[in-house]
Amino acid sequence: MEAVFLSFILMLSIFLGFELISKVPATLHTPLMSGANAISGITVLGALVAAGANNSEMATWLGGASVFFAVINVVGGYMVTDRMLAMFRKKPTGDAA
Amino acid sequence: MEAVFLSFILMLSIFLGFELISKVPATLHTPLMSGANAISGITVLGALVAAGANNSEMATWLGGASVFFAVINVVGGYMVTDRMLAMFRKKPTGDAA
Amino acid sequence: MNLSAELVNFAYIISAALFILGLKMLGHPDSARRGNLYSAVGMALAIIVTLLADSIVSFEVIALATLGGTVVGALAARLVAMTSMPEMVALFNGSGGAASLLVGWAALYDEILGTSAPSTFILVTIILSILIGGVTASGSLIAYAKLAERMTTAAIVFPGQRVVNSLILVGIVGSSVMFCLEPALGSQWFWVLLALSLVLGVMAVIPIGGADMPVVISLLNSYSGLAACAAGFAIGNNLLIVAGSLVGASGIILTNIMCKAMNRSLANVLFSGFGAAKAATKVEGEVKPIVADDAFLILEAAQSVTFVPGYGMAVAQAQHVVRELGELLEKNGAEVNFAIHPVAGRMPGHMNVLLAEANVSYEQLVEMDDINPRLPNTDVVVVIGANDVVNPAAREDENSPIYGMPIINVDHARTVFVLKRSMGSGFSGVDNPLFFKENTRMLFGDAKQSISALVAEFKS
Amino acid sequence: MNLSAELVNFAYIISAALFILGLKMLGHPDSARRGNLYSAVGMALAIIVTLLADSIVSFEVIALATLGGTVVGALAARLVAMTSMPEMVALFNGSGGAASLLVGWAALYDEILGTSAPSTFILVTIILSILIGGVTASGSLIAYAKLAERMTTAAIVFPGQRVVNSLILVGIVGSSVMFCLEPALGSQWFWVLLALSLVLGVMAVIPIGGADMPVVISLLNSYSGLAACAAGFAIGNNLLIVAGSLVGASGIILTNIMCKAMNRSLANVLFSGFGAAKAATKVEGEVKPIVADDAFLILEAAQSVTFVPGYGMAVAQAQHVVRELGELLEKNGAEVNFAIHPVAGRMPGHMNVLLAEANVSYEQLVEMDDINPRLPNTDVVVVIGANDVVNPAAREDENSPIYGMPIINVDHARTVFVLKRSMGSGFSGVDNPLFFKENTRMLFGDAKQSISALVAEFKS
Amino acid sequence: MLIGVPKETIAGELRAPLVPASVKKLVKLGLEVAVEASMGEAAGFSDEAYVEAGARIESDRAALLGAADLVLRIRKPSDDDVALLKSGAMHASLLDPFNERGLIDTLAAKGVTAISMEMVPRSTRAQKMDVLSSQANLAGYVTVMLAARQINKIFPMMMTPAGTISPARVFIIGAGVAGLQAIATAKRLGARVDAFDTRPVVAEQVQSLGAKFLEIDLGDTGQTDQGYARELTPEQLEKQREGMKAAIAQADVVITTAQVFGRPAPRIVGADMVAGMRPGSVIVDMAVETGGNVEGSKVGEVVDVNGVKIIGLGNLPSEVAQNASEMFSANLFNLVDEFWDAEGKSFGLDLEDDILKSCVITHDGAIVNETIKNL
Amino acid sequence: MLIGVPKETIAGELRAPLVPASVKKLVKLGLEVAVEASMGEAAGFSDEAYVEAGARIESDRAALLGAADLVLRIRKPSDDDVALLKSGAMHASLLDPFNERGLIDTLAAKGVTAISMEMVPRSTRAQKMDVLSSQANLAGYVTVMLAARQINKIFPMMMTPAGTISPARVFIIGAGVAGLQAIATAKRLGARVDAFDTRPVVAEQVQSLGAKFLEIDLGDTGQTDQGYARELTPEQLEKQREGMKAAIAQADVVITTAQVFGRPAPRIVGADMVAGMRPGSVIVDMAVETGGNVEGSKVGEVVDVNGVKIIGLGNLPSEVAQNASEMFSANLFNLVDEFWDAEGKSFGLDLEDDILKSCVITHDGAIVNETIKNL
Ligand SMILES: NC(=O)c1ccc[n+]([C@@H]2O[C@H](COP(=O)([O-])OP(=O)(O)OC[C@H]3O[C@@H](n4cnc5c(N)ncnc54)[C@H](OP(=O)(O)O)[C@@H]3O)[C@@H](O)[C@H]2O)c1
Ligand SMILES: NC(=O)c1ccc[n+]([C@@H]2O[C@H](COP(=O)([O-])OP(=O)(O)OC[C@H]3O[C@@H](n4cnc5c(N)ncnc54)[C@H](OP(=O)(O)O)[C@@H]3O)[C@@H](O)[C@H]2O)c1
Ligand SMILES: NC(=O)c1ccc[n+]([C@@H]2O[C@H](COP(=O)([O-])OP(=O)(O)OC[C@H]3O[C@@H](n4cnc5c(N)ncnc54)[C@H](O)[C@@H]3O)[C@@H](O)[C@H]2O)c1
Ligand SMILES: NC(=O)c1ccc[n+]([C@@H]2O[C@H](COP(=O)([O-])OP(=O)(O)OC[C@H]3O[C@@H](n4cnc5c(N)ncnc54)[C@H](O)[C@@H]3O)[C@@H](O)[C@H]2O)c1
Repeated sequence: MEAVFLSFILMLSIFLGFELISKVPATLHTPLMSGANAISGITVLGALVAAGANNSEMATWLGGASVFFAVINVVGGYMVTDRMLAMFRKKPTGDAA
Repeated sequence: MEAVFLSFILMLSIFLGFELISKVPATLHTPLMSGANAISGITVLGALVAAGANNSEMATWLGGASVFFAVINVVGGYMVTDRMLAMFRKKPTGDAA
Repeated sequence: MNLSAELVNFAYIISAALFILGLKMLGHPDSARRGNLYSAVGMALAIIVTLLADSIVSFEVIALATLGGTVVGALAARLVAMTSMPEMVALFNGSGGAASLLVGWAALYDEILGTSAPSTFILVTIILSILIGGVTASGSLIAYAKLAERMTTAAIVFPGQRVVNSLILVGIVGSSVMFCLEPALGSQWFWVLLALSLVLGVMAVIPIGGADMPVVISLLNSYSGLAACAAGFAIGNNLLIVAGSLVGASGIILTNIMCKAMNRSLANVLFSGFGAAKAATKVEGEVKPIVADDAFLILEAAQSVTFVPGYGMAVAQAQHVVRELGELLEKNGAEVNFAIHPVAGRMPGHMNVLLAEANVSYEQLVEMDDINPRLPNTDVVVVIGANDVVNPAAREDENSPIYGMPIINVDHARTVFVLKRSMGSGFSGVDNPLFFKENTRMLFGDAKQSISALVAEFKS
Repeated sequence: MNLSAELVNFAYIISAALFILGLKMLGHPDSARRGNLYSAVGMALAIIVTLLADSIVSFEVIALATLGGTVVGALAARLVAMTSMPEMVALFNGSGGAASLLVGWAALYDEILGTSAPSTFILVTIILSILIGGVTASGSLIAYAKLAERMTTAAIVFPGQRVVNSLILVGIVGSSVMFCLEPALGSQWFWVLLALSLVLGVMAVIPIGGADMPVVISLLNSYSGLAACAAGFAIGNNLLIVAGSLVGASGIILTNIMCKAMNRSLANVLFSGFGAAKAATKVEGEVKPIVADDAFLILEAAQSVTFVPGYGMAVAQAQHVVRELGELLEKNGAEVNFAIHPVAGRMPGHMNVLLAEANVSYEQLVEMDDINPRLPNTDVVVVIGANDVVNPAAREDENSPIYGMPIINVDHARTVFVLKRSMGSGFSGVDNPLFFKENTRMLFGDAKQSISALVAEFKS
Repeated sequence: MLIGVPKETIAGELRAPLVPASVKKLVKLGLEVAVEASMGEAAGFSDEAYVEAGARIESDRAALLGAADLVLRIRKPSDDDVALLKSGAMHASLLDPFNERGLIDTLAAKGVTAISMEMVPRSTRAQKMDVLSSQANLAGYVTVMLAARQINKIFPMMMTPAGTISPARVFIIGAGVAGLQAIATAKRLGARVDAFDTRPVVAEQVQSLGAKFLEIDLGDTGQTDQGYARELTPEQLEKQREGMKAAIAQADVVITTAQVFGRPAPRIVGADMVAGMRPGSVIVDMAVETGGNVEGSKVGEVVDVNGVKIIGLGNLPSEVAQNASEMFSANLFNLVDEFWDAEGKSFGLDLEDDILKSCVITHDGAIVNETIKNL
Repeated sequence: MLIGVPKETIAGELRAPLVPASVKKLVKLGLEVAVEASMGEAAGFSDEAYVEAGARIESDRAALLGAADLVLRIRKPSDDDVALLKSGAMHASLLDPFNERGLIDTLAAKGVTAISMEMVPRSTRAQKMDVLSSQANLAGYVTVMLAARQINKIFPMMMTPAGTISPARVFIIGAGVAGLQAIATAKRLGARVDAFDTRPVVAEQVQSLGAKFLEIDLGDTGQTDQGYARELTPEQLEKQREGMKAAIAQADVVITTAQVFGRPAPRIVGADMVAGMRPGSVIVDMAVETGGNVEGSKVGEVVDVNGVKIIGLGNLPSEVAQNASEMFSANLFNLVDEFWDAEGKSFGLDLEDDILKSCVITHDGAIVNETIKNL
């Protein structure tokens, strides 16, 4: 039954992903990509569980490595996105163009 | 745990509902409402289970009544929506206006 | 053939996807009809797999009820006159609500007669299903009666209305709590809850005028989605939850859109039953600003639109976008005019020069004396940077320096948008009471930018 | 403090909602930065509750790894030059892929060492997580190397590439099947799979030129979402599934949008590694139509746009919308010109009359002789109902009746859109080879309607 | 009440003070109208049209003027005409009261209630009676047509197989009613238009027509509360000349419309500036009748100064006499209509009224207008 | 090679065949240019400007014509001028070859290679040398300016405090190059414009300028492959007159530009139609020099028929002589440039070339043009 729920969730998420990113101005392509990339760092949760569950030593080390990579992705991803977006000052609204 | 999944699904569905109906032309308000109304006839599933599960007599009768009402909603809803939409012939594209 | 719960649920996923697609397509004129079909296919699929599922063992009642429902629904949908569609939708919606109520009720039997004691979570969802279902059912019936003019279409207001409503709410909460504490099949709290739910539906709808009914139906529609969602929780059915919350969420949005198209706020409708008595006394002299999004919805629904350009249009050099907006409105089916006041602008013929430059055809230009008698039947007047030439003080205020000057009586139109940058006065320096009128909305900002925003809305 | 699985998951729901909101807001310039913050908060929440959950018992490794990752990530994000952002994103993406690969690998230990034998479903998801993670990791590294010019930015193509790639795919499928049949920790099939996944990532990216890298990164980003999603299935984590599929779906869409902005098809990029060798030989004389949606994306990314109006603009009376499109492009930061050929239209000065009517300033009008040297550096030329005046036959084909007439050399620009209703010829009746050129796209339809569609895209 | 409309006598005056359409409306109000024979002919309105509209044709001018309770005309009356009026009659026309003290005194002496149409205030309410505006508007259009005929170039830009013709540059000095219409007309024809005025509010108005405003810092200038320009100090005028020099030298066409109400027109374009212009270019001096904005302009003549043509045609509205008559007539009708008491069948001569207070000059044998009395 | 440019001698011809800008370009190509003294004065180009551009001023006309290898001028040469030419010289100008057989023969006899500018084909490639187009274009603009000056109305619509002025109605007959420019100009000024032409392709062109096309079913009309109109049959012409009657009666301004290449202009507007027009309205007959489209029009005169003014001014491009000269000169320059062999420093007189084949009339003592030879 869990697979059913998960599939439901998958289906809904996919639709939602499509709806959310329907029309984005070209200037936002890179930050959006970078922001989405940071979200994909969510693997960090799996990594944490793997590293912390103490199941087997190998799993712990693999988990530790994956925490390391995932955290790079998360921290670096959000920070770099924020830096990019900080550059988007609103253009001064100019004269009655 | 089921409640968790169901809540996940609820959250996603609400977001999706919002995204889907973001901008609709005024002419489509009524058919859209009617079409959504037909979908809300989905209660028919619950009604079917209630009427068919043979749990208790009262439940069966209540279920039967609810099947009746739900089916009205479903059948009538879809048909009336279709009738409304059938009136929307595309305007002839006219001259180079 | 008995399908496993997994298989049924995978089929439900497909149904849900079809509903989502269907709703999406219903939002675009070209695809709407196909969207409705998709959604119907999704429904059929869901019904079929449910019937095939192993939980359903007897079919007699189902067959009978389905037949009955199909006949009634189909006949109603076929025979109703095109003009009575809205009330028909209200009735259908009501029966959806009734179905939810009954499903909740039936679930109660299953739960209480079931093996283990019902959890509070389940009980709450059942109560919600009954409550929302009941409100939807009785509310939709009243809405139907108002639309079909089987009862007065006027808002029904009586003294103490708010008190009564509050009492009902308290009663509902109280009886729910009592029932949860002591769930039993014949419990008097259950009956109280049931009755109060139905009464609440009635009370919620009677104080709303007939013209607002479409909004109310849309809202009730959203409620019936929520009822289905609650029923889904009660009986643990994913598809009910997905479809119900989809309808619930999209219904709320749609209601909001419709409110804006009628120039009212959602809160105003949601709580109208509880504040209607108060709403009658409005503050005089209140300025009501509007944003382009909302103005668009009103323009989109308008059948006749008159533009009244003034010096501000020239300053903003908005003539080109104005012509474009006019074209879009015409394409949208509205009748569009430009009413030119003789002294508009800063030189004789100022507006003519600009509108000719923008290629507005001479046929669309109407003189003041010709437009004034037509204004009471005009849905929307858009005043673009004009001020003195639409100042009702010239008609009403004997002490005004411009008293006696003929003006364009835009305040006689159903709705007036005034596009200017501030509350400032025009050439003559006279304040303008138009800005404070009941049917006036101020769209502040440079006229070209405001109109461009409207055009953008039309194109998206 | 140990949180129950329920509580953790409810927190996950909030996280997921924050991700969704964040993504939505990232799509609008005004809210993008706040959106990123929301999404970061969601991530923080998810991490905290996961750490507090009862499944995590030892923290040493975690603390160390987190510290290390934070320092590396933060330093990289801080220190990188603004211009090297894209390659940085590629690296981050690669480490995300590596993380998924490792999570899958670790899950393998849990599953195989666990109480019951691992189900095939779980195994498949684990394999997917390793495969997609591996492709993402190595592919991103190559993309980084190309962008940072640590390796040749040119497409690397070699004979037999397709064969090699096919062999790799076969190898991956084969080793996966073998591993599923006989899951064991030290299985050689596992190592083969791991190695081949990494090799596949490399092979997929090397045949793509440096200019296409942003698209590739976007695609790899989408892959890394899918990898997270697969990992979520493998370890039964909802948030991984939701967030992963959100990123996966939105990444694909974004990739598609970016492809269009570069005037390429998604399929072209997706399978470029397998068809690049073939793509070099293009059919001569092929007409490439384009729709307004796609044309919009290219125009939106353009720095310089030149309009070339002709008689068709007059026939369509498109001058007003053309001016509007010009204004929108300028607002978007592009340099906009109107190149007027002396004989365009049907009377001397025909274009001038129309453009003046539409209020195009004289400063924007450029004569043929002045525009021609600038065209090779022009991103997009939009030919609006002109034909003879842009016909390269006048330059190239000695037998053409118009040979020797000076024309506007629009074919020298990077991209040319030709707006006309058909493939028909102009006044002189001479066929136009421009329509078949590599960099020409035909936007068929009435010019006013086509331009209006572009304007609508810009405004939505 | 009898309205009498004599034929205009001044040479070159083609306009008619009243057109048949207005006659019809006046008759509907309950007034009688008598017009002198062939009064509207020059503007394209035949006697038959007047008769059809309800007027009586009178060929005896003396009888007409002697009988009328209200005389409507365009130009100021000659002394002979005043002598014919009956005492107590009303008379509405242009009067030029600042410069015609003799005439005013005669009118007062005769006991005539004289309304000076140029003294109608420039308020939003009175605009419909404002002949200065309505005629200046047409004059502004005519200036551009005159310039277009005289210059050996075309106005619009044209990119043609035989090369590109650059748009004519038109520079307009004084952007009041006439100046603005000139701007609009020249813009329509495709010229590149710049304009200058001393009143600072005008900059926005010029831009609202899509033309450029030439910024010259003159210090404090301002305008009267009637919206007229104040006279500049000699230093300011010098500054202005300096600032405009380059613009004039560049221009193919210069149109001057500068006026200061009640004063001679300011002399703005000097001989040096004319000399700075390209041979073949054209100047239209619309202020030529009140002294001229341009050195060397002569009323009714086209003066050629080293290839630069200075057009000094007077009475420009007469060039489009039909429309000008229609407008003038509508203004007069609006005046009568505004104060006509339909029940009492009389003209409500309320000298406290804002409008009448400023435009009635003489009444009951005396000069009643404050401004004119204290001149 | 020496280019000689004599001064135009025909009265009222203000244009110059060559302007200094073109002289400069010719000199750059390696040609010598000599112009007669004060040749460009009337169009606004001084002798100094020519000298500056690299030309030599020659006051002796006979010497100029006798020395030139290529003579460029606007109008056809007089017999005296032809006599002065040296044998073997080239001569490019308008020649009116259909009607000037005598002149053609003289030119042939003298051994001159005569190019008739009106015979330049109407192909896309030759358009830059096409003086008929470039001059007709300007003439079209001038017709509207003439009408605007003559009529006693304004063109645009104006809604003013003194009432609404309705836009002038302009009806344009013949929408070739000149007609189209007249349409555009009248539209710009704000008039309501209708147009008619016998060639069916023109309807779309008229609409492309925002004007209305009057539909009259004449049966088969068509055009020549040069884009010129065919002559109508008498029945068709009658039908056309009938169909246009209402449009003409409604119009304030009628502008006729109808021509049939090589024939007298068709007589389209009869006296009855003129009589049907409102007094005060105006007709501009642009075809007056080739016989006139309007009954009663006279070359160089404004005829008043019961208040309707028929303007029959000839040589309209001369009214905007500066631009007209620039265009004519650019056309001539383009002709020389197209066939100039820069290395061989000679004019590549390839009689097989499409363009030269149709515009070279005489060469080597004979008439070489097929059309003219077989006339
Ligand atoms: N027609 C003539 O010949 C003539 C000549 C001279 C004077 N007048 C007088 O001018 C007046 C004409 O009346 P009207 O209604 O046309 O003009 P108005 O009364 O002067 O009002 C114009 C309004 O436009 C607004 N505005 C200015 N720039 C704007 C922009 N960029 N965007 C949006 N709004 C803008 C201003 O309000 P905000 O500042 O709040 O934006 C102002 O209140 C009359 O009083 C008339 O007597 C007419
Ligand atoms: N300038 C002059 O004085 C003059 C005078 C006479 C002739 N000419 C000749 O005219 C030609 C001018 O060149 P040009 O490039 O401007 O025009 P062109 O070569 O005639 O081409 C115009 C194109 O516009 C397209 N078109 C027509 N209506 C349209 C609509 N509503 N929407 C979109 N496209 C439309 C047509 O293609 P579709 O049918 O496929 O849409 C046609 O191919 C030259 O050959 C020139 O010699 C010029
Ligand atoms: N309230 C109304 O309805 C109404 C009606 C008509 C006019 N007006 C106002 O009155 C103003 C003046 O009207 P007008 O056209 O009859 O004025 P006008 O004929 O008296 O003067 C013409 C123009 O010349 C300008 N001028 C004076 N000296 C100058 C100088 N040295 N250099 C340059 N320009 C100079 C003036 O500023 C004015 O704009 C108008 O702009 C208008 O705003 C108002
Ligand atoms: N290929 C080129 O580059 C080029 C250059 C110039 C002109 N042309 C073509 O040649 C055409 C004709 O040029 P033009 O203006 O010199 O022609 P024109 O001067 O010979 O004739 C003027 C117009 O009168 C019309 N006409 C003839 N008889 C008529 C009648 N009875 N009633 C009404 N109208 C009548 C003709 O159709 C023509 O449009 C142009 O429309 C253009 O398409 C082509």
